[in-house]
Amino acid sequence: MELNADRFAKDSWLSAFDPRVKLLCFLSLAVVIALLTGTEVLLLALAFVLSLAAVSRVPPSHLARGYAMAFPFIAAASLALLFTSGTGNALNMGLRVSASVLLLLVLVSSTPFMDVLWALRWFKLPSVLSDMIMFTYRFIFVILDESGRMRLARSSRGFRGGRSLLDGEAFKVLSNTIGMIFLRSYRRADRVYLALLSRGYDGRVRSLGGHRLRFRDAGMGLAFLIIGALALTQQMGWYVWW
Amino acid sequence: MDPIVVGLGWAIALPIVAWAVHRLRQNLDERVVPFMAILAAGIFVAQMLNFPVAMGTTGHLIGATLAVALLGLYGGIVVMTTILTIQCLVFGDGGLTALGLNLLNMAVVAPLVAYGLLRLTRKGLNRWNGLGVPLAAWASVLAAALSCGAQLALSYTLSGGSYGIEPLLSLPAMGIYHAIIGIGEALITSGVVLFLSRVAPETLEFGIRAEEAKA
Amino acid sequence: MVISLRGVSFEYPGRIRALENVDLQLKEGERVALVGPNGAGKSTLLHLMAALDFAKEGEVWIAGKKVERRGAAEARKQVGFLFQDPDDQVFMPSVYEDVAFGPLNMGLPEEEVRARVDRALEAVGAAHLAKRVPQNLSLGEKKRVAMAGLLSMSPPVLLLDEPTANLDPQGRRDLVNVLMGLKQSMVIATHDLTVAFELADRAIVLKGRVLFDGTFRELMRRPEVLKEANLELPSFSRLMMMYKQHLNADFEPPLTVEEALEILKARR
Amino acid sequence: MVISLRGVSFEYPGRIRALENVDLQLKEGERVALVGPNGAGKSTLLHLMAALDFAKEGEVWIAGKKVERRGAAEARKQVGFLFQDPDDQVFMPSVYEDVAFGPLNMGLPEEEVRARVDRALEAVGAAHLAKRVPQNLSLGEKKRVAMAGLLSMSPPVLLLDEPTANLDPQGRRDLVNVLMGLKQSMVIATHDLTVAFELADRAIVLKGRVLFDGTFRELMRRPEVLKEANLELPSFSRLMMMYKQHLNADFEPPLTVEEALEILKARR
Ligand SMILES: Nc1ncnc2c1ncn2[C@@H]1O[C@H](COP(=O)(O)OP(=O)(O)OP(=O)(O)O)[C@@H](O)[C@H]1O
Ligand SMILES: Nc1ncnc2c1ncn2[C@@H]1O[C@H](COP(=O)(O)OP(=O)(O)OP(=O)(O)O)[C@@H](O)[C@H]1O
Ligand SMILES: [Mg+2]
Ligand SMILES: [Mg+2]
Repeated sequence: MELNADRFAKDSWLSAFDPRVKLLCFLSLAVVIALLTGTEVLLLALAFVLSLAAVSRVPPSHLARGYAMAFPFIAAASLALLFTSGTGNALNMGLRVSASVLLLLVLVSSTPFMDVLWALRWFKLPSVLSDMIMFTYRFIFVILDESGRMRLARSSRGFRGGRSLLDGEAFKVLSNTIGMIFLRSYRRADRVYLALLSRGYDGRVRSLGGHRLRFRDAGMGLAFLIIGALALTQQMGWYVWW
Repeated sequence: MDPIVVGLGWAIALPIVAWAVHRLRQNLDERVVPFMAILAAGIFVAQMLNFPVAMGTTGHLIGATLAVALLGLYGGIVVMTTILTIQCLVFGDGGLTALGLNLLNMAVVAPLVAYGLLRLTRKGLNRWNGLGVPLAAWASVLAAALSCGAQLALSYTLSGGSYGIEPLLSLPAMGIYHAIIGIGEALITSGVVLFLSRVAPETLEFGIRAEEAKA
Repeated sequence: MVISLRGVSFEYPGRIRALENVDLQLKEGERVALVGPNGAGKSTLLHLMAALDFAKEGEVWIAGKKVERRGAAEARKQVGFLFQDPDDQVFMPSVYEDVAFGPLNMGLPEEEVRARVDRALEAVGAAHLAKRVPQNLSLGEKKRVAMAGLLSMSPPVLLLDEPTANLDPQGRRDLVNVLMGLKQSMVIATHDLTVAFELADRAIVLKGRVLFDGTFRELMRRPEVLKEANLELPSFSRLMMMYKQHLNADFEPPLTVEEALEILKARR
Repeated sequence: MVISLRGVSFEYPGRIRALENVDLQLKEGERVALVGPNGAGKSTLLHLMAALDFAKEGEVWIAGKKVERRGAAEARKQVGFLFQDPDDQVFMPSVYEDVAFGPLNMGLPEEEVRARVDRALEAVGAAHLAKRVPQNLSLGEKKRVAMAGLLSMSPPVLLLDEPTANLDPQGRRDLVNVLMGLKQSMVIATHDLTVAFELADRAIVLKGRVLFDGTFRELMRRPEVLKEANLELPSFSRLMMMYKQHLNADFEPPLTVEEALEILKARR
């Protein structure tokens, strides 16, 4: 299972922007997109998102993989509408969800996770939550690691699982496995956390070369503002001649 | 989902999450932080794995009951909030608009129902064990699903069909499907709790301690 | 030939090239020490030899069969693997069950399994830990348990990644004695040359590619290889070499303490 | 007194008694080796000394203040801790950021941080790894990075749990040299007596309780302690003792190779 969201973040053209501005821009646009109902504006929004994806230099295949993971939900939502309220609504639903999913994908794959966290902290997200997010994110890798190692260790000692889940023996193995992965990971997590405390961690992660607002951040803000305003005014019907 | 429903979701979920965060912060033992985080990470990973339930259907763990059983109500809410936020940040899962409602269903409704049932069934039974855990797990899944179904229905009615799903379809569909999936949740949750009570009983104490601190 | 590698190269994601064109044969009953600096690719190589990972270039043969991703389970039955980090290895809820895991998977009768587990725990000095939860052990204790989990299976080939790291000196000595008593082929990746000298007949020096493959005595005559591979003679050997320089005498670096003693005695 | 323990006992859940009535003082600038068998409680003791865990019985004082669960952050600032398993220690997404983590938490200006990180990575021979993801390194590489993360902070006390395990011989020598050059007090838990001899002035032998506390030279005269603690002389020392027996001569076991060489030279 691949979960390395930071893989392309450092090389992305978008990573040079201040994460606070980026987060604000992207999230506001996501809200705007959620409000749109016209096919044309949705297409406009989607086009903007796609061009963002293009300039971000995140490999399209990576975005495509993320999109494919979300696709069942998108399809399900649209299909449900197809049968209950017609093609137009279904198409709009598909466009809307696609645009917002892609938008978030571009955001997260072009921003190092630590930067997102830093921005969230700057926006005064309670430290319990930002801590939890950081550690949980890190520990997800611990768990994937531990379960991968466990699988290797098991198979190197001749274990071959893979029977159906509903017989008692297999259920025992499964809950045993989950429990063991959990316990191993907890032991590890505990030590990882202690190691951080001993290096002076106090609930705040500082980073080298902190971010400063620059001209280009203003540029990004402006671009998003224009697109957002355009879409919203169109949605409200202020210029129907579109 | 209709924007009004989405807004409503945020409006209900946020204060409750904020309240849980506030209460949790009042008595936070530093040993609990890694435990909460690893639990959140564990549930996150478990949510990515599908398990076969019956008749060809698959489901995945929600984990709210597991979190509440191990950490108490506030911890449970915070853990579920964390999971949903990361899903949103890492996968762009469902996007930001879905986050408000997801929070409501899985980080508020499910933990509250689980907590209520765990408290109700605990008397006379062996602390968090016994029947309470599977029952709470099953019910919390059902409750979250019904809450989601209700939102779909409400969206449909409010928007006149541009969002959501017709009530006659959404409620029973969500209800029946998740009544089945809930069985998987119940089995896995009890399995994990039993396992931990055997090999690492001290981890079960975080929730009990949180309980006592509140009382 | 129990295991043989032909032109094997290996790359980790992110273009990190860990192995470059490695050729290597392990003969029946042979004991080989795999040495080299940190990051030389020793663990990677052992993973390939255990069919736990797969080379994109080159071929790995185990017990006369070419290793493929599918059917790796068959190949894995031939080799026992000791992970460098024992945390990777122990996973059952009790030490006893953990050591019994392998033999049970081999389908042995219960009595036999119990006998093997007892013997293995005894051999690594961990009999008193049988009832403990493996995750709660000290690192050295975990290492012993992990080793017991291998010994209880006694597979035809043993691949040991740093078996003596984190063991106390007595534990190290006991382990060396246990391993010396085994007839299996084994490859031991280690930074502890004293252990390598005692255990192995043959040294392979790795640093991405194979720098040297031969006996330790030959290796001792190749200071440039030792230097390139960050190796250093064990302390008694170093002492003898310094003494030799002082004496202006001529003898080969001794490989064991006993050998060194003989040289000293002869000097008198 | 930088750190002092009075009558400390420690029990893990499940009634596992790891430490029994330990008394211990660490003086300013002192280098102490903590040795003992697997499961002796070395790691546990170091955890207590770093205010990472708390004794239920007895008192721990760090820098003149009694350690309590609350306010532990203050005490932790005084000590740098190297975990036995480097996987526990590396955290940030790149090696450079990981090594910078501590100095940044100390609130140092960026320039100073960068200088320290570069120096620390250089010192452990990991400068070439700066851009790598720490979780993807080999075990020995991780160990080096973890050590760099400590050195970059240069806290008044260093507590090192098996700093040389899994390092290659050259890395071990470099590390010893780096540590010898530091003025801080340090406690080094290790199974490698050669390293302990070179680094430490004082030996503490632990096995649940303190079996011995004194100089290595005294320890050498106490074979019963060595035996009980699963210890073994380094190979050059062992060689010299065998030689001594052969000669029927009388000299003390040498503590360094150089000392041994002097003895040999004098014999001539
Ligand atoms: N999961 C991984 N992803 C990327 N690179 C890796 C990974 N594991 C190891 N490497 C790299 O591959 C090379 C070989 O690593 P390996 O673990 O085989 O070395 P080693 O010889 O076992 O070292 P050590 O003596 O420190 O155990 C190193 O450069 C290491 O950084
Ligand atoms: N988390 C834990 N839960 C229960 N018991 C533990 C735990 N960690 C350690 N122990 C036990 O406490 C004792 C001391 O362990 P510790 O890790 O301090 O030993 P150590 O001297 O560091 O050993 P090693 O040389 O193997 O690293 C051992 O008996 C060990 O099994
Ligand atoms: Mg290795
Ligand atoms: Mg230890």
